[in-house]
Amino acid sequence: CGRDHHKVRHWPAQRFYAHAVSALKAGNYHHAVTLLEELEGSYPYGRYAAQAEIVVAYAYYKSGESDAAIAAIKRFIRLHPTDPRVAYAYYLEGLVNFNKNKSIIERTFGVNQLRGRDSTALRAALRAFETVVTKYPHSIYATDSAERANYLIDMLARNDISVARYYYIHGAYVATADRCKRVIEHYPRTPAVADALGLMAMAYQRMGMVHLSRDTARILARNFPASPYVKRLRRAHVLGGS
Amino acid sequence: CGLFSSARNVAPPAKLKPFHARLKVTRVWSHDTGNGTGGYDLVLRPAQVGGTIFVANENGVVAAYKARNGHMLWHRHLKAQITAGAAAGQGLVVVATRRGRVLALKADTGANAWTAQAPSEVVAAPVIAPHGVYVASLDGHVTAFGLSHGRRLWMAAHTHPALTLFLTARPTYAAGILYEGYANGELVALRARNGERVWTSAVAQPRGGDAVERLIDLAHPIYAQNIVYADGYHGAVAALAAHSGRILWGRPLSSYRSMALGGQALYVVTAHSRVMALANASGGTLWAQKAFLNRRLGSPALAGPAVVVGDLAGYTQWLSRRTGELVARKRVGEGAIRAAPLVASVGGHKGGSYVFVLTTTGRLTALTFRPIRP
Amino acid sequence: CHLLYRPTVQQGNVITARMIARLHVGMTKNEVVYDLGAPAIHDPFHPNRWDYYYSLKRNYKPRIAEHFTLYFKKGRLARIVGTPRPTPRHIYGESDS
Amino acid sequence: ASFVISHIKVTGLKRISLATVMTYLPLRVGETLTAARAERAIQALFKTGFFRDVKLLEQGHTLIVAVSERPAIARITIKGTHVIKPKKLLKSLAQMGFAKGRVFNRALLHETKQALRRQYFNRGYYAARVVTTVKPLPRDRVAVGITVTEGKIARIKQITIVGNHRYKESRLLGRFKLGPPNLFSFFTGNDRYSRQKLEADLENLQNFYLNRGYLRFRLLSTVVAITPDKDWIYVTENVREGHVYRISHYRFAGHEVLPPATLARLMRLKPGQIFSRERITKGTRRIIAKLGNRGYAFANVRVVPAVDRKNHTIALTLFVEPGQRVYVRRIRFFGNTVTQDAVLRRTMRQYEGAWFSAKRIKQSVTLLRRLGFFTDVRVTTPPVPGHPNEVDVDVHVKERPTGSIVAGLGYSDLYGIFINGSVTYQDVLGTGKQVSVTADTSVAYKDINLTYVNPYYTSSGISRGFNIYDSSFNAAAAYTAAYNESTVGAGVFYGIPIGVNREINIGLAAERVGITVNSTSAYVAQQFVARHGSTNDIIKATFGWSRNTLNNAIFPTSGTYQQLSGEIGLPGGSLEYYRMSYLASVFFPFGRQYSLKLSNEWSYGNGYGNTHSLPFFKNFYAGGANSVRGYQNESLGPRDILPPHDPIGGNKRVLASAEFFFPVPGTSPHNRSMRLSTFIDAGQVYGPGQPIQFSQIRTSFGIAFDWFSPIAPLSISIARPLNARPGDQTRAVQFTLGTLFMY
Repeated sequence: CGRDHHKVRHWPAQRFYAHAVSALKAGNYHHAVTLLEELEGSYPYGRYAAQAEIVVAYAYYKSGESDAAIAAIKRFIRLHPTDPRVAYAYYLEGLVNFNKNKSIIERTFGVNQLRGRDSTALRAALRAFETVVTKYPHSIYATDSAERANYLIDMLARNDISVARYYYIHGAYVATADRCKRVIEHYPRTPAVADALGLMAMAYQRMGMVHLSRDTARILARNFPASPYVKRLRRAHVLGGS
Repeated sequence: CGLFSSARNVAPPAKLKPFHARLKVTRVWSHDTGNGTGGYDLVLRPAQVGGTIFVANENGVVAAYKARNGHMLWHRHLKAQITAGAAAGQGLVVVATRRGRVLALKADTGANAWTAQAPSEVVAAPVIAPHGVYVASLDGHVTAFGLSHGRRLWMAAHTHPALTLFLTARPTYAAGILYEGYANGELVALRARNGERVWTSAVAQPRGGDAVERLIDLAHPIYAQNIVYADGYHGAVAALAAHSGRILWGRPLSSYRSMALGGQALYVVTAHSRVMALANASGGTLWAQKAFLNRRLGSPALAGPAVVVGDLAGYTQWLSRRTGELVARKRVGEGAIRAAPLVASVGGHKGGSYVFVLTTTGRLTALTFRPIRP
Repeated sequence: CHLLYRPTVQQGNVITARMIARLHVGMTKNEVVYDLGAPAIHDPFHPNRWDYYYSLKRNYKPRIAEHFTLYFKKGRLARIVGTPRPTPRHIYGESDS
Repeated sequence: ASFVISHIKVTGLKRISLATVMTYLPLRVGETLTAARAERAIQALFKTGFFRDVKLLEQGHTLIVAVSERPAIARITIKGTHVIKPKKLLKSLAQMGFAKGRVFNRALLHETKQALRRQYFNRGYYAARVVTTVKPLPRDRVAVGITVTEGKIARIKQITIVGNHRYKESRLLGRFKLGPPNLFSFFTGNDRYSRQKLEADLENLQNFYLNRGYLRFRLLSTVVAITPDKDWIYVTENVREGHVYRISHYRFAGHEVLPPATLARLMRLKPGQIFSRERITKGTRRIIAKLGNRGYAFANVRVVPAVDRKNHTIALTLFVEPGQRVYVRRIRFFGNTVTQDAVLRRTMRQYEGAWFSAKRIKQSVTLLRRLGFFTDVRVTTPPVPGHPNEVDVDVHVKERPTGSIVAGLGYSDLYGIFINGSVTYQDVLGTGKQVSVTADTSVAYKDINLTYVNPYYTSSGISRGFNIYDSSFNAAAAYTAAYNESTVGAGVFYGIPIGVNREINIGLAAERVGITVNSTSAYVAQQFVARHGSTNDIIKATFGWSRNTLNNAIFPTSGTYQQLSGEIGLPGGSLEYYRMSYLASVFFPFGRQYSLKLSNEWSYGNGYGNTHSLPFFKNFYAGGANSVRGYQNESLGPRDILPPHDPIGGNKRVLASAEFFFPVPGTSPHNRSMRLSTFIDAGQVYGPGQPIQFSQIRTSFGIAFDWFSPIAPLSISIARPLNARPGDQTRAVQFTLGTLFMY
């Protein structure tokens, strides 16, 4: 039952902000957060208030508190919908979700182990990056957002392919065909489409749907001649000698 | 702020201060009649018919004593948990139990007369009248039983709120009409013969946001010369015309004890144990006595020139009816006194009236009083 | 080797005799779905070809497979290729012991 | 009067930017302002919650939007709260939009005051009073103060039931959670009144009667009464029992997918039986489960009763509604931030593109729990929008840290103080593979062991593992026969699933065992070295069969585990021997948290060919943490002939145990990390030639505490031997760190 007697600093707004930025640079994120919150508390109206709100989100992100960061971002967007910094807010939201579930190993070595993991955070990141690309195309964050969005789309497609391959190995050919169809329909512009076509053709062949198998194999051969599946399908007499 | 902070719901009781005695109260006799309320928050009251006093205890003990000298006439140990009683009259002594059973005994010998079943738990003493025995149960029902056979004559239901006080108003019988105060702040007049509703009058409205603020139980109404006086917790003190239920006057006051009426004044004990005298014609305050705040005073009674009321430590406090000053104090035991003292003329050579006080430990004491010449 | 346990793999639509009885050329796509349920295979590149396929592979027992194809023209069932056969009742009732 | 807006000006802005107001303001320059549009504009600005007051003024053709912003909250101070922690309170206020730096409005303050009072009432603090103060501060801010006087909690003094004849009040109240204070009230809080708890108890009371034929049982009225000082609560429940009803007859309707005989077998109702809602619900549930296994995910059975009031009977019509046969479109996994998709998917018995089987999904959940990677596994089956006969299967898992790094000083009364380091990682990078490297050095022994297991070496589930170990053992320091042993070995082993819950495993290993003895060493050791020399190379074949239907890897509460394992010293090696043991344990669940485990183990070993008897260092031991608690570790059974007569183990061992597990009082019901148990252990070891005499068996009784701590599993047991004989070494308190014997 002790009082939380934190010392109330009576600083002008600039001093709060300056100290907070230096704390951020020094990597002391928690201290930066307390300073910025106090700035918001004492000067809720000044020039620095809005800036503090977005910087505190960045501080939360750097200190690993992704949920607090997202909450701060959403509040900033609601309060200042037309502020030019909103583009950065969406971009930051994408970054927070992008790195949310990365384990220490992945973070330090950048090992791409995102594959096959819970993708809820990744889908949120994708939505945020796509917002930046569509609503703020000429903001400085647009190019990086587009790049990261494509990376995420490709990775989500490859997830589906690995699941399709799992079901093919276990003889669940309807499941394989469904997953491949999903990739072709949802992620048409990703390289994974080649594997989807190849696997689907083989699944059709295993189910005795020769006509479908041949058509799919032909589409694969025409669009992705270099795909390893083309060779396998030739060997399996699905594709003719041409 | 310690771990077991001594949080209390109510402020501590006021200390007793010295006073200038103007009344001499002496104890005539005193007996332990049983286990009293057995530690539960019940209100058991003594009853009197002629020269006999009847008392009931939670452990099932019912006894009759000679009023003048306290000799025990008869003693019964019923196998039930008595939560309401005792009522005496028409040759019967009636008590009621936790599970709603109504037990009637013969007043002279204590032998069983009849038993009956009320619809729910009964915590208010039954009322015995020429036409029957009337019992108000906790679920808002009033049930009438035949005097001689105990069979049910009629039953009147009434709405009751989700949260109520653990008290039920004892009905009042006058001239063929039963007046009952309910837990939703309404006073109802019922025809004693068939339970037909004569009128309903809202003495007080529940107000406030939640169940506790909306608590508004009415207490035992008092009838005198065609006027019914009612009071309620979080409610008001009001006087209503007995035949129509029209409210003559009303004062916002919170009291869950029954009142005492005498001469031109109505004596009320409020929820915080302030004793007040109101003019029964207008409800204006004659006097207010704040010396006993939070001493959880019981219901008041009139004894000669004084108003007598018991407190949580077994003291009887005697106040002057005219001025409200403390005129006497007599301790009768350890347990609290909740029921109104019973003032009855005992006959015999002295001719004066005795005051019978029952504590929650089951101790019954007879007191007499006479003024001290200045 | 026979000792190895492989979980049972079931795929595709279960077809009952009553469904087959109700099936006839000329039905709209919705009517077919109401009768047989959605097709197991609906190739993205052949919108008007529905394949009803069923297979059950249980430990060390030969795989059971049923397959027939429905072709639609202008939204109506035009051709049925392959003979729709009801799935044996005891099979689809079987569950993994 | 409406007019064309030529210019818009906003006054009174402090914190909110002009741009923000413009985005929310539904008016633009050039539009004509009508009264309706003005009204709508004011509404829109109010909806943002930023403004205390909004006025539209007209000055010539310019529209002036005069707003006054609501003050911001600078500080919230809370005093007098003990029951509800201030931090938690601030959090719940923040969720209501009431926090530092946020916009203050009086209506919200009133709402929070009411919410706070309700929170206290729900916890039984009926006398609680909440007082709020608002102090304006410079720069348009306010400081909010909340002071609470909690008062004492109201407790239940008595519960009364009126109108019950067939069953005694004490029996009915026995089933209530609520009741007057008793010994455990501090823990259980059963004397704290709450409306929800009372409603639950009353529903339970109703079920009690409905399950015993009292179809017309009714709760007439409930009276909750409180004493004026708000200390005590009295509850009175008025009931009417009515008559006992019997089932006259029942029939099925709706188009049956299952033949009537099967439906009747599942329903298990016999005409003339007493009506019991529970038995009817159980019956319908069995039918729904059966349909669920055949793809009818949304099956339902509607029970339509026809009541015959006169002779108190009821006829039932059961409408079987299988609904659509449903197929699984997609299986998705959530919460697996470490474990890979393939590891989860291969454990599932339900496939995509297959029809929905409730049984297979239930089986998959059990198998996932048996992996031991998750503290919780839960499945939801949301229907696919637009496709009536398709569902998705969403599996939500809560991962447990599967790596445990135990390092530093450790203590086991088996071998005294030991310095050890062990890294076990059950789910390496989420691939399901298992790696463990342990190095234990102590006074008595040195043990380095590296084990690697790939549970899915082949896609069909054959597992393969290697281990390499080097351990040396100085028996003298370990209270057993004085000889030194050092073993170096490496082996490979395979696990082949032969059924849903059954698996066989085979393995091959090579071991070099060096024994050095001296005159004081145990006679057995000296005799062995004399006959077989001090170093021996063994080619060891291991085999095993196991059947595991436990419902969870961590603290199972139901299911069985049987294991037959054996080890043979093959003729190629210098020692030819065999060792076999059979272990079986069964868990009987009582409710969700209590369970009784009965287990026994029989082990036998002997030499063959050129080895006369089981090599002494391959003997079985008994006593101590994992066998008969209460006795010194490995102290039971035959002793060496030479002083100091240390225990030397034997080639026959019998163990048995009965253990009742219950949750640690006061912990939350779904706390998976610790539990308590009381047990009776029994066991004995017999030497070669000694018959197994049950009279020799040592037993003990005690209580144990297991804790799956984030560092490593820990278990402490306090036991009292029941029939220790002179010469037995007993030990009351025993504990081990690092290994938790689950089966």
